[in-house]
Amino acid sequence: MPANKEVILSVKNLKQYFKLDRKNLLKAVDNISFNVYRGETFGLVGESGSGKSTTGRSIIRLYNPTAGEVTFSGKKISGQIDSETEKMLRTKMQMIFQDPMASLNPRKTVLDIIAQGLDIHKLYKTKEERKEKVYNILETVGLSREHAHRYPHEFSGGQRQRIGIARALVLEPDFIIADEAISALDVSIQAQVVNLLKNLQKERNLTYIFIAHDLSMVKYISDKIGVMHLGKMVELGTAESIYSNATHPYTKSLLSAIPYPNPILERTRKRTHYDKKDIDYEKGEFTEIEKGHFVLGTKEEIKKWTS
Amino acid sequence: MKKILEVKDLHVSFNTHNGIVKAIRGVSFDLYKGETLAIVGESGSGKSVTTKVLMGILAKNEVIEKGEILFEGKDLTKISNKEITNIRGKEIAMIFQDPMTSLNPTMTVGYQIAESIMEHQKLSKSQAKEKAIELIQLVGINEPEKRYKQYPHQLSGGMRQRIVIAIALACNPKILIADEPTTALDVTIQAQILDLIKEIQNKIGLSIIFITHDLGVVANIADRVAIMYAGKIIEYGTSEEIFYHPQHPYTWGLLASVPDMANQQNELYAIPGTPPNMLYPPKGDAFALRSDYALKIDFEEEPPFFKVSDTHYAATWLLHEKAPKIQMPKVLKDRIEMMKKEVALNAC
Amino acid sequence: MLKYIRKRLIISILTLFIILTVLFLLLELMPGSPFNDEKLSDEQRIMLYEKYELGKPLYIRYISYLKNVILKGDFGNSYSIQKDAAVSDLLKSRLSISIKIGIQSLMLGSFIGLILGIVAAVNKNTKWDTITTIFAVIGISVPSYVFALGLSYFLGYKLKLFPFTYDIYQSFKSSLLPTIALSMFVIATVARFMRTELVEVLGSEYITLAEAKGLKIRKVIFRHSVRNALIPVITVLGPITVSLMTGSLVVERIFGIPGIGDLLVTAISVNDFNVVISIAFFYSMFYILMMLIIDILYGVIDPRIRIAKGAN
Amino acid sequence: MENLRLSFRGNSFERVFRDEKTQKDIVYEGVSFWKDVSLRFYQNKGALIGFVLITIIIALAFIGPYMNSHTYKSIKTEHMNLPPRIPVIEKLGILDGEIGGVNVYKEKGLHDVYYWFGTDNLGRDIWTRVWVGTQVSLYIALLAVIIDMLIGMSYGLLSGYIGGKVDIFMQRFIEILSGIPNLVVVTLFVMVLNPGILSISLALVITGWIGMSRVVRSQVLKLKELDFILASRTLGSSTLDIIRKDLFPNIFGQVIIMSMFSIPSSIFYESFLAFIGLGLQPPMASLGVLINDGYKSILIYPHIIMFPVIVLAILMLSFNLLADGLRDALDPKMKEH
Amino acid sequence: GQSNSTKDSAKKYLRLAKDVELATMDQHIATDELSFETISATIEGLYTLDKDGNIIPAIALSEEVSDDGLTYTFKLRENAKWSNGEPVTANDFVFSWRRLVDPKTASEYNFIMDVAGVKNASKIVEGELPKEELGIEAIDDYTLKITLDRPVPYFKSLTTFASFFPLNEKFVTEKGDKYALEPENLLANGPFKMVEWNKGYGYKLDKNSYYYDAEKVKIDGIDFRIIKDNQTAALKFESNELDVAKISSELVDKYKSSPSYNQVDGGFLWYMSFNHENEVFSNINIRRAFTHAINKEHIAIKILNDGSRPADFFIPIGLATGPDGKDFREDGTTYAKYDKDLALEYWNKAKAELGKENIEVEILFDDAETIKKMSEFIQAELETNLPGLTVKLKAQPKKNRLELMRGGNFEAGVTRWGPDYADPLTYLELFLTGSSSNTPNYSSEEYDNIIFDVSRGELAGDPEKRWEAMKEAERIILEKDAIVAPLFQSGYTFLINPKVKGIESHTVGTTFIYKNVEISE
Ligand SMILES: Nc1ncnc2c1ncn2[C@@H]1O[C@H](COP(=O)(O)OP(=O)(O)OP(=O)(O)O)[C@@H](O)[C@H]1O
Ligand SMILES: Nc1ncnc2c1ncn2[C@@H]1O[C@H](COP(=O)(O)OP(=O)(O)OP(=O)(O)O)[C@@H](O)[C@H]1O
Ligand SMILES: [Mg+2]
Ligand SMILES: [Mg+2]
Repeated sequence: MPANKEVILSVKNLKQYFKLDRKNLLKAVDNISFNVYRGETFGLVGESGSGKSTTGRSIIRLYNPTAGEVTFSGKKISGQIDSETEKMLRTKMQMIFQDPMASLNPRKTVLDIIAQGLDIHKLYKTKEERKEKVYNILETVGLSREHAHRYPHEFSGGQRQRIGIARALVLEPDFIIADEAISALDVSIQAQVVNLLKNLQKERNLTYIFIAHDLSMVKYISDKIGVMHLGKMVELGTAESIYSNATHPYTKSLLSAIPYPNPILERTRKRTHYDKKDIDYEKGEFTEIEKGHFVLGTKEEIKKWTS
Repeated sequence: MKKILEVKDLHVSFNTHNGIVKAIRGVSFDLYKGETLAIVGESGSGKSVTTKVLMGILAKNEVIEKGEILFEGKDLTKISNKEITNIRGKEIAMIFQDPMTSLNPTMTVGYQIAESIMEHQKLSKSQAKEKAIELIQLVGINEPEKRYKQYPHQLSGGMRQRIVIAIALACNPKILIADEPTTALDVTIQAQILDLIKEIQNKIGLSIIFITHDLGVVANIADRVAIMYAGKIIEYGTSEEIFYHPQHPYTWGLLASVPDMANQQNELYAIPGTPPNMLYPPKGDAFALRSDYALKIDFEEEPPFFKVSDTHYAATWLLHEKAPKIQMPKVLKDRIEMMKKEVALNAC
Repeated sequence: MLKYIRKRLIISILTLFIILTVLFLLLELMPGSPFNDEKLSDEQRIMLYEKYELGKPLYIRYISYLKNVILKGDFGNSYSIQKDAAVSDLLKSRLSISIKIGIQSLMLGSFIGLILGIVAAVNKNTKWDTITTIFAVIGISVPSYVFALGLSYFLGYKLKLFPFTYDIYQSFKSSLLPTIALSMFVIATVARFMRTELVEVLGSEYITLAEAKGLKIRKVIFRHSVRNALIPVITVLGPITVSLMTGSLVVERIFGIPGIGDLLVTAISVNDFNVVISIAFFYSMFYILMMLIIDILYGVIDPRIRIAKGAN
Repeated sequence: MENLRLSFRGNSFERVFRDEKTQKDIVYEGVSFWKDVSLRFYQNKGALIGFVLITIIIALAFIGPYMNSHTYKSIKTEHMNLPPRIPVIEKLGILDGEIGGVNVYKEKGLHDVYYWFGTDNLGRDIWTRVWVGTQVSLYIALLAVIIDMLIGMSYGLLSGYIGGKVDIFMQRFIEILSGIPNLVVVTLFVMVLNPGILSISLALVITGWIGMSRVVRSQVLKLKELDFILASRTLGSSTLDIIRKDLFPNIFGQVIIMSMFSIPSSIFYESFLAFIGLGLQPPMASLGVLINDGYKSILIYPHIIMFPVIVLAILMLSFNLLADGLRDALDPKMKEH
Repeated sequence: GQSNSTKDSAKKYLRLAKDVELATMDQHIATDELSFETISATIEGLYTLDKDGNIIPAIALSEEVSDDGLTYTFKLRENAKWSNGEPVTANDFVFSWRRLVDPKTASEYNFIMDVAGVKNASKIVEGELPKEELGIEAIDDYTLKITLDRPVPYFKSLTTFASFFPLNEKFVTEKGDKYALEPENLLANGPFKMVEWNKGYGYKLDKNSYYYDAEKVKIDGIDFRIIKDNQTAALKFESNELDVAKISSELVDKYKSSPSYNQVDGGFLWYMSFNHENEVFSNINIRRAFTHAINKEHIAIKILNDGSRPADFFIPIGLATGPDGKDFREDGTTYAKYDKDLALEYWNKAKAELGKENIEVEILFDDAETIKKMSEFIQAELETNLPGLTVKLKAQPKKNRLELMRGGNFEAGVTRWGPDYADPLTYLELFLTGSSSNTPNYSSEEYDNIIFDVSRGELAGDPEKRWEAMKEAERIILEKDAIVAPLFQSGYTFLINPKVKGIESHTVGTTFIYKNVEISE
């Protein structure tokens, strides 16, 4: 963990509601707050549909948040922003999308896909330089130069994912939101990608928000972890504290459900079932139970859970 | 145990603009009654293609070049379209990978289940509906009557996946093929679904072919495991054999890639290089190019299966008597030691 | 749902008003006068303008037209086609004939078009596909009156299978040939769109699942695919339906059908304003109604669209 | 497996280490997008046939009128309604100037006279008129496509992509526009501007693009939520760039197919106008006008209508084949086939 | 009764196809041929025409004319009845004639009452006098007295025209606005009565049993069917679903030698009108060049091919018979003969006068099919025969074409004129200074004087001189001043079932009379 803890991203009371029809409002993300420090990885886990992707997308301004404030590198990036901040945001913050195939324009060559950011922000002087930059980044992510001239559908899932990563990296951002960037890959390719991300983090002091279902991978890569359920952040803490000292019953049930690649052990595993019935998220408060470890709950609840 | 399905030397290829993609290059395996066989492997290694061929679902440009699929004495590669329609769903059922796209968006989920029942069990509409509601309950969805009338988009991902399972179970099939049924789900729901499948298997004595990338899931559900690489099965054995005594360098690489929950590693182990291009499958051992333990012969001759135990076979020259004795990588060795310890710990 | 329809209807009425206003303005711009005969002296024209109150300013005529239409259902009188007859009387029988033949050809055309489209899609890139494509292209590229006359000549005149002109005393039988002639274009369009979309649907996962359930191919196609491929077909059918129901000039002339298409053309050419406005009014109403029906159909066909509807 | 009949060389079981391996992966050659497109295009037989036919028709449209000595408007009342007669081919017993077994040419004492497609009611050479008419129809087709592309597509793109109130407003506008019977608008044009190519063009401009804009809009609505568009936004693409560079190439196939529909309908539209007397000014002709003229005597002199219909049908067929081919060629995914 | 129409094949119906719709059955509202034709089949006036065009008594039995030619007293037949059984009386004429001139009726044909010279007609039309002041009076039920302003030689012939037919006052007033809109709102006193009217589709007339001459009517009725497409009509004729079908020129070749083929003269004269305000056409030599450069023979015979005749004259053949008992045209005078060389001569002269080598003109015409074809021919003809001339064609819907010509917004235009009564005056009055149909905007004192003399001046009562004067008038417009170029006199081509006999046709007034039709077995 880096010594100087500079907050690079701060999310305050973020709300993202979707209007389904006149009566029904879907609270995809409901009042969550957290800070991400420069050079660390913030893992986001939770039930599918709990609002992980929505959080990421709201941060990067793909959605217009219903309420709340997001600051990035000290600048407010939610709501109305000026074009300078916009430009900063678009180069310094990038996203790797959940579905590798869907996030690549099927009618563009890899070269053009990756160079798109460069084109937009005019980050090269000659065509040659453009090409060179793309080739370099391709090699960085473990692809080869000749891949630049292929189309997305000509790649395997893992390779596509790496194209997405290359597209995010070529702008040399400070901050990357990786939304289930690896879940469709087989373990060995997952390992390749994760190693790459880690190395880059080391080299360039990158910051990640890492969204995933695979908790072992999240644990491996993250410094801090946020656990989401039904649009709420129910628990937040360092990776260590979450795994060793899970407090919220949802987190507990989540952890208890991680399958281990150990057949004998697996067969005898007991899982904790989570029942939300007797917990009202609205009443709960985001309480710090130990340094840097927060849980959503009323005082009584937290007492009950920690005992 | 009784063999229920026997796949012999299956070769499948695709005709494409650029040439012939040899997706399956000689896959053989057996499936026994009541067991779960997990197929694991590199993406693009041919897992899905294999299982789809079992179901008789072929793409327009897909050709079975060679091989037999014996099910109850019948060769599924040879029987007529009509016969295969009778086997599909009724005898062999399949759970598809993506629950959102594999349900018809314009039909209520209940009807999609009932339809399958009506098709094979000659029940009336209302009987089928009753049975479908029963199934919805069985897969653990509350308020089945209400859900029956809902459309796929009105259900959560986990529920949809369970509906797909219900469809697969609707006709009490003998074989259930599940192609990455839990990949898109979070672990709690994944666990529920795995439990559900196991429960049903116990009840009706299903045989299951289960495809997944998640080795934890494999450990959870599989009796036996087959590892695929580049259109071939390169190692198979019981779950314990594969997890505790892997033999093929690719299996080693795969197992080693899993992050360790217990220890904080600095770098994950990863297999170097990229999967082979199936238009031009490499000569010899397809994995040799990426293997740290390649032998000269790997580039010339395809390795046969070497027997490790009665149930455990691996196709690598490393098992040849003349081959140098090579140990599995240390990371993996340590990991397996750990696992064994954990088991021991847990036992007491 | 009902609420949605009500809201749409209100918007539709507003749209209709605007259309009507625009029409009034357009017709005002139209040169020439309804009273223009070689024989007419200037005094007589003034007299006729007075008789039909055409001398009044536009807005007064517009308001009184609206008043008459809304309060009395009175669309004014015809100036020249059926002199002094109420336009509503003039339209009544013609509209019903046009609508009847329009619906018939819509049904026939969509039915055959769907079948052809399905055959082509299921047998993609085979000779069946080619044959239906060629058929469709011919359907699109040969004018309907060539079909119409061909049909009336061969099936009607030569083979005597059908009456080859419209006959009010055996209206169904005699409406068959024009129905067929009009349906050609529908067949072709539906077949083309159906094929394209169905090919896509047939390639989707849920079709694979349906097959995996062991459903017979027939069921897979009709129960699972066709409906899902219907959206673009319905989209193109909308405007086609409107033009079918509001009559086709050429087919009406060839088969001697007293329909509305011929009437509109005649009315425009003789500046029979009240008739023009009324037909245009019905046309617009059909059009707007059709759009509404299509939007509702979207929801019926694809439940996902029902939700999206509410979101707006 | 014990009885392997393999003979192993001495060093077969030596290990090979990573640095000794040479990269043996087969490497694709990088091909440019357009080369790729043309490659796929040339592999599509239908598209090629379509392309060749269109080329021939276009060539004939411009050369055809000069291939004999007749002009499209020279009237020879003594040569009225002659059936087609082509030298050499007439010996085969077809296109020999006969109607019902009577050689009309001989009957009229026209021995060395040849009208390849015959003549019309005014004794004008149909061959020449067909090709002059083809020119006009091609112009209308071209115009229709341009209108589709320029107005229809931009309108649909904007309406669909911007969405919200703008979309609602734009859609209402379309509703109003198409709620007004076309004929009223066209008649107005014709009366104010006189019948002719200008009025027809304007009439097309007014409503010709609506269908296209609808299709494009629905495509855009479908595409705009896709991740690659979102990805483009996170990179800071401007709306215009997203529309141009991301949406446009992905709807182009649909656009092509749709514009193939608007070609025949615009050609017919023109001929419909001719039918009710609002078409081109005589003696100018288009295929539609020729078909109309021929229609009046189809029962006696079918040849007058036959040739324009055939040319039109071939033209349409070729356009459709070409469009299908183009759409496939522009889609890199279609490689696998 | 809808049911008895097709089943009842035992009855003899004359089955006709028409290519236009029946606009009205109200004789005072009607302006088109078909309406007049149908009205005339159901109502008879004072007189009617026989098959040769002679005036024969109908409701009138006899007339007495005063010496000054200003008072006509008609004795009416007493056995004439309306189809509701009521007798036809003198009052029916009074009512009807007053209705025609009543400004409230707004009849487009109200001018004809003045043409007929009936006293005060024009003043009533203009609203200056009440309609009761019209010079018509019922002496008793069966005696009718008409007073004229001036002697009108063709007065009797006018009474054969539908505008002058009687109307049953009680019935018409009772029906009010609804009168004549439906068969049940109609009365007939003639050979047929309307029983069915399917708007846009067709209508049916049955024999009128109340007709005084009913026993002479040999058929049970007439079935009019509207079929706008000539080819369809021909096919229907061929399959014996029609007895009479009009065919277009394209189809003539096919039927020329068939026994069903019939040609009939029409009364319309088509001509090219030159706008004298136009710089080019104000030059008389240009007009002459145009007049002689067009081969009308070709137009009529090759292009129209429908019974039309080339017109080297302005007063059509068969319109009017002179005091000598001969047709106006029978002396064979022609004026605007086709003569290429002459045309060229004038052309060159004109070019010299205008000081132009190249001249461009625009010809306006109706978008109707045959006219379009003819215009194309004229264009080619003029451009070939008059070197340096460019002709542009401008097609417009008829109403618009008329509007343009009326407003003088044209250079040259193809137009037509149909007769209202059987006298050359119906044509000649056209070119009076200031007449609203005087599209060339021609103005000649000499001509105006002649026309005044023959219509209401001193020559009105002198048939021979009057006749000569009218011939002179025709010469002035065609030869001396060449104000228009006549093109052709219309004709019709019909297919008529050879079993059908006795369809009478006329160029003036009622075009077809069906009273004497017979259908043989
Ligand atoms: N644009 C949108 N309009 C309406 N609802 C939306 C939209 N985007 C997301 N949602 C809804 O918001 C909720 C949260 O979705 P989100 O994609 O953030 O979940 P997630 O945690 O990323 O799940 P997963 O693990 O399945 O990706 C879901 O119920 C989803 O249906
Ligand atoms: N329709 C097709 N045409 C051409 N090649 C195909 C087709 N379908 C599959 N393939 C190829 O066959 C091979 C095996 O594909 P398959 O889908 O079985 O992989 P998989 O093992 O299921 O991978 P994943 O884990 O990513 O699902 C791949 O190389 C793929 O590119
Ligand atoms: Mg997500
Ligand atoms: Mg797969």
